[in-house]
Amino acid sequence: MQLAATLRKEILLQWRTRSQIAAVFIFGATSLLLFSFSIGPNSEALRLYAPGFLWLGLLLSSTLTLSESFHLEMEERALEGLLLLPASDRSLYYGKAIANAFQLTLLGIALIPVMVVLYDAGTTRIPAMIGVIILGAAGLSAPGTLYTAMTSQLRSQQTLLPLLLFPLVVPVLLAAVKATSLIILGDPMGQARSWIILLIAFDAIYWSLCGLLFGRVVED
Amino acid sequence: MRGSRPASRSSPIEGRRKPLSVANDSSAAIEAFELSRRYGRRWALANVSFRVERGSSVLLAGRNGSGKSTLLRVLSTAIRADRGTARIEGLDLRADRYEVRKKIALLGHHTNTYDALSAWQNLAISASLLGMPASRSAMMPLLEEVGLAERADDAIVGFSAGMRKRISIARVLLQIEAAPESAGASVIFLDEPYNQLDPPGFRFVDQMFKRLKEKGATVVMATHLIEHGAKICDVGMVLEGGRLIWSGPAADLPMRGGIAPALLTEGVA
Amino acid sequence: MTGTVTGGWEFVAAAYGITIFVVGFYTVRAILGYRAALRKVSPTSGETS
Amino acid sequence: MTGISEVSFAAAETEDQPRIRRGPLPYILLAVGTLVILTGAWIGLFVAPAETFQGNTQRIMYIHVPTAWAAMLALMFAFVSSFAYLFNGKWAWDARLEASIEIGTLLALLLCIQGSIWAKPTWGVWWDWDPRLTTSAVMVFAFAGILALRKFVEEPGRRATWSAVATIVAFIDVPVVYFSVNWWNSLHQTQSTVGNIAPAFRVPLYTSAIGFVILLTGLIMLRARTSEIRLSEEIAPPLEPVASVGGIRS
Repeated sequence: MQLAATLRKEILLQWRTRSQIAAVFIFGATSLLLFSFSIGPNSEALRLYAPGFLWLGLLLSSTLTLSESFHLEMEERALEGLLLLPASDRSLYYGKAIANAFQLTLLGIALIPVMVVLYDAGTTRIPAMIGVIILGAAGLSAPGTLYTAMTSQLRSQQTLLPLLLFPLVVPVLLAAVKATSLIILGDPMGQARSWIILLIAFDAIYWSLCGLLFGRVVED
Repeated sequence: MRGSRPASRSSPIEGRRKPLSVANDSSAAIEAFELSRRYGRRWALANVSFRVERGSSVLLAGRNGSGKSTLLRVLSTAIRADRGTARIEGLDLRADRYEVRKKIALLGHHTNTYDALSAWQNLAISASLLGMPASRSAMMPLLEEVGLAERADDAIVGFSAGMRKRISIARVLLQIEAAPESAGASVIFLDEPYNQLDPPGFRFVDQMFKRLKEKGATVVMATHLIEHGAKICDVGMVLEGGRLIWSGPAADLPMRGGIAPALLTEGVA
Repeated sequence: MTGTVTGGWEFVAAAYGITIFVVGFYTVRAILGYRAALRKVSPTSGETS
Repeated sequence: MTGISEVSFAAAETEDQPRIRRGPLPYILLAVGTLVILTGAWIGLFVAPAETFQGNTQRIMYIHVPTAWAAMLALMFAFVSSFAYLFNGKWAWDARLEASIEIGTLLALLLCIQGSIWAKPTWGVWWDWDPRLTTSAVMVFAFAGILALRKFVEEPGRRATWSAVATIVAFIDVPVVYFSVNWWNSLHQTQSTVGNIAPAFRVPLYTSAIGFVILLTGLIMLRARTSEIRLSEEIAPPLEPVASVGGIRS
C-alpha cells in the first residue's frame, strides 16, 4: 500500500518535470547522432553498431535522469520527511527504482525511431525489442537508484555516479546490446533468448539486493 | 498563561546518573539516557539524559550550535545517536525505529517538500503515505487552516520561506490527525517553529501548540524566544556545548536558567 | 624438450619485474604509512618494529 | 521489568572507538611472505623446466595465478568486512574494508598487466577479451570507484556504510560479469586454462601462491592498522562518562 503511495508520488514528480525528460531525450538523440560520426557514412557498419550505440546513449542518459530524480528528493530533504512519516525505506526504493526504469524505458522506446532513421536499423519484432528495453532499463535503474541515493548527497555527484555505476552494469550492457542486435540483424540460432535470461537474472539479483541495502544508504 | 502549568512545582524532567532504574514506565513520553552524537571530531550532543512526562511541554533553549537541533533530530530518529539511547513512549529509538516514527512528528529546519509540486500535492504525498485520503478536496481544509488555500495549486518553488514553513506545519498537523486506526503522532518536536513566520504565523503556531496540549500530546520546542516560550511551556531545558546544563520549571528559565540571561541579551533569531 | 618454444624471456622478465616493483613499492609505502600514522598519534612509539 | 529495561539500555550504550594496534605480526608476515615468494620465483624461473608449447612465457603463470588468487581473496575479505561492518558497526571492520579494497584493486590491476604481458607472446596481442582478464579489468574500475567514493565522503560513519554497501553490490557482480563476458566471447575464442598441471610446474606455483597469501595477510593487517589510526583521528574521542547535570535545579 505504501508502494502505491510512493508510486503516486513518483508519477506526480515525473509529470511535473516532464520538460526535463524531453531534454534528456534530446541529449540521447544527439549522442546517437554523434556516435555515427565515429564510424563514418558506412551504412552497413552503422547498422552493425546501432544496438551498441543505442545502449550507450541510454546509459549516458540514465546518469542524467537518475541524478535529477534524487536532486528533487535532496534539495529540501523531502526523502527524509517521507522516512519520518514513516514510509518504509523499501517502498521508497522500489517506487523510485520503478519510476526510473519506467523513465528509461520511455527514453529507450523514443530513441528507437532515431536509431532506425540514423542507422537504418529497423526491426519488425517490436514487442521483443520493447521487452529487451524494459529489462535493460530495469537493470540500469536498480543499482543506479541505490548509487544515486549516495552520490546525490555529495558535492561531486556528477563524477562519482558514472564511476560507480558503469563498471557494475557491464553485464546489462553486454546482454542488452547482444539481444538488441540479434533482434535487429536476425537470430538464426535463437541466441537472443539466453541473453534475455541473463538480463532477467541480473534484474532479479539487483532488484532484491539493492532493495535490502537502500535503507542503510538513506538513513543516517 | 502561567495557570496552564501543572500546579505542582516539581519538574517532570529529572536528570539521572544511573540508567533509568525505574525505566519503561509508560507514563514517560521521553526518557533519554546519555544521548550523544558526534559530527567528525566534535560531540554535538554529549551525555544528555532526561525524562519528560506525557502531556508536558518542554522549552529547549541554548545558543546557536549548542545542540538543540541535533537533540531534536536524534529524538525524532532523523539521525542516529552515536552513544546512549532514548525511549519515546516506551519504544526504543534504535530497536523500534519504525514504530517510534509513528509516534513522532518533527518540524525541522528543512521543509521536506518537493519544489516542483504544488502545495496540495506535497501534502497529498504525505497523506497517502499515512494512509489518509489524499485528494485535492481532502487537502483543502488543511491548507485553509495554515492560510495557503489560495495558493494550493501553485508550485512551491515560488513560495517564500514563511509560506514553506506553513506547509511544514500543515504536514505536522496531518501527522497528528493521522489515520483513524493509528493514534497519530503524540510526541511533537518543533525546531524554531516561529522562524521566518509573520505575526499571524506566530499566533498560528501558538494555536497549534494549544491544540497539541489539549490533545494531550507531548511537545518539545526549541526556540530563542525564551520569554514567550516560558509562558506556554511547562518545563525548561538549557543546552550548552552539547550538554544539558540546566533544567527546571520553564517559568524560571528566563531568570535562573544559567546562561539564559545571556541568551536573551545576545539577540533572538 | 622437443617442440619447446624458445625465447620469450623478455616477457617473463617484464612480468616478474613489474610485479616485484608494484608489490614492493606498495609494501614499503604501507610500512612507512603505518609508522608515520603511529608516530603522529604517539610520538614516542613507532621505533619498535 | 526494571531489570530488563536496564539491560536493553546497557546494550545500546556500547560505543565503539577505533583502536591503535601495535605488534610485530604484520612485519613478520611481510618478511616471511616475501621470502616464500622469492623462493617460488626462483624455482619458477630457474629450476622448473620450460613448458612444451608455451616455452618460457609460461613461467609468468607462477606469479600470475597466485596474484589472481590473492586478488580474489582480498576482495572476498572486503566483502566479508562489509557484511561485518553493516551488522556490528565496528570501526575495525571499516579499516579492514578499506585495506582489502585498496590491495585487491592493486592486485587486480597487476593481474591485468601480467595478463597482457602474457597475452602478447601467446596470442600475439596485448589484450584479448579473455573472460578472466576482462573481468579483472572491470573489477579494477568497480573497486577503484569505491575507493574514489571513500575519498569524497567526509563523514566517517557515512563513508563506512556507503562503501560497505557499494562493496557488496560490486562483489556480487563479479561472477555475473565473468559469466556474461565468457558467454559474449565464447563464440570466437577458446579459453586458456591452467588446469592439469604437471608436478614440476606445481611446486613453484604453490610456493609462490602460499607466499602471496602470507604477504597479503601482512599487508592487509598493516594497512588496516593505518586506516584505523587515521579513523581515530577523524572521530571525536570517547566521552567521559560524566554525571549528568540535568538534575541540578535552582
